[in-house]
Amino acid sequence: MKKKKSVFKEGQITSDFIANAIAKHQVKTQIGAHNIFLGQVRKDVIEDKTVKAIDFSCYQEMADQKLHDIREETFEKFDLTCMHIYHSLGEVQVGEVCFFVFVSAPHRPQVYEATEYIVNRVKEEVPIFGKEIFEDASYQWKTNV
Amino acid sequence: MKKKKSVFKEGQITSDFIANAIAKHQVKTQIGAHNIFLGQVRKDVIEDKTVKAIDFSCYQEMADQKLHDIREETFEKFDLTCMHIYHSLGEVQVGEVCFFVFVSAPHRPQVYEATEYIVNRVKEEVPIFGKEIFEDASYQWKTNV
Amino acid sequence: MKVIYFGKIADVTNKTFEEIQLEKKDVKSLIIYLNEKYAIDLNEMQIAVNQNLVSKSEQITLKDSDEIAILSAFAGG
Amino acid sequence: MKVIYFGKIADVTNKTFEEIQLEKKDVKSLIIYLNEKYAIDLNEMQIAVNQNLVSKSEQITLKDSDEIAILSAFAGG
Repeated sequence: MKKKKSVFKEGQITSDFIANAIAKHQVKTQIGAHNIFLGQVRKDVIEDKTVKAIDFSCYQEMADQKLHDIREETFEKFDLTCMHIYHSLGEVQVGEVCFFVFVSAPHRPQVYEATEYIVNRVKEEVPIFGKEIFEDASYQWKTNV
Repeated sequence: MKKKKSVFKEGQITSDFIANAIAKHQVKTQIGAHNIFLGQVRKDVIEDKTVKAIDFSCYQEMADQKLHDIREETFEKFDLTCMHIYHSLGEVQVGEVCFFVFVSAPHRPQVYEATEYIVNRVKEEVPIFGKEIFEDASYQWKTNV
Repeated sequence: MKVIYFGKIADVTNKTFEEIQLEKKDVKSLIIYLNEKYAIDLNEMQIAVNQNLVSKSEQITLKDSDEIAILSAFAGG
Repeated sequence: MKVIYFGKIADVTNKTFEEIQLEKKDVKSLIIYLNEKYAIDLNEMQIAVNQNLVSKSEQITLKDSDEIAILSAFAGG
């Protein structure tokens, strides 16, 4: 369950991909509760310019290391059966999903907090960069605040 | 968004149904964060008997009323764009999903808590009954503790 | 007075509804009736009047037009 | 000393890596170099040495074998 695997996906995370991840957990019959977080690219308007897409990039070696640490520390902190993290690289259009956190446990009490913990740590600690591309093709660099 | 609609589905909630619900939200470009809770039927062992399925039934008129109240009160309490609740009726096998709560908002801070709030209220207040059917075809009535 | 049964209660009474004649139409008399006829214990049942749970300890009068439901423990989710 | 750039930093420097010669091989000298050459402000950059963020205010010596990365603000999620 704790094996290191690829978090990064080229382009959007499709609803089919998410469905497939859920379906795979039906054989794990000790699970009673799943919690899923999805980050979707918002059509923000920044100083009269409308976001059309975000172009993600990352510092892969450091990202893999940080994601590995987050995974290990989440399993230590919460009683989970599985956890999965996926993040897009490259261009993701407005309305598309770019971030998918999936936590499963026998019982529900800790799943919400575990998901929130993972989401916050990924946002704060994993070196992922995002260029907000506006409809007029200009851009600005996104910052997690 | 707040319209009253059918929560109850005959049999399991499939991953395709979940995927479709997610995909439908791509046009709502003000959304930045989704949180999903899934309840999955656990293969519990109770006094040497193994659960094979849960057979759900409900007191429909009261359930609809309570679900309506929960929906209204959740929208008052949290800044959400959408929320959806689905629950199975009839037999749901071990490993299958019987409960699906889906919350969406512009930003993430409240989505985890909103999901937890809805899940807890549905479990405590909505008159849904479940017969845990064991592999030997005997059964017992499930209670939310 | 029509009473409807759900969950384990319907299982124990072996019916989903029945017409009950009570001398005094109130919650206390209904509880006594169910206990005597079906041996359903007080803490095994919840009583909803017009789709709202009511207290089992208060003296609540029932009308023939009320929708009276006897429910076992909830198990959704 | 090889330095790699990511995000907005790579955009500003217009390169993803470069070979830098510093008289004194430490974090402070590197910050000064980046500020003078590219006008990158201290609070616009994060510095990772061997995949770990380091303090920009402490005096940290750098080795040629270190993997030194200059990162802009994180934007994952």
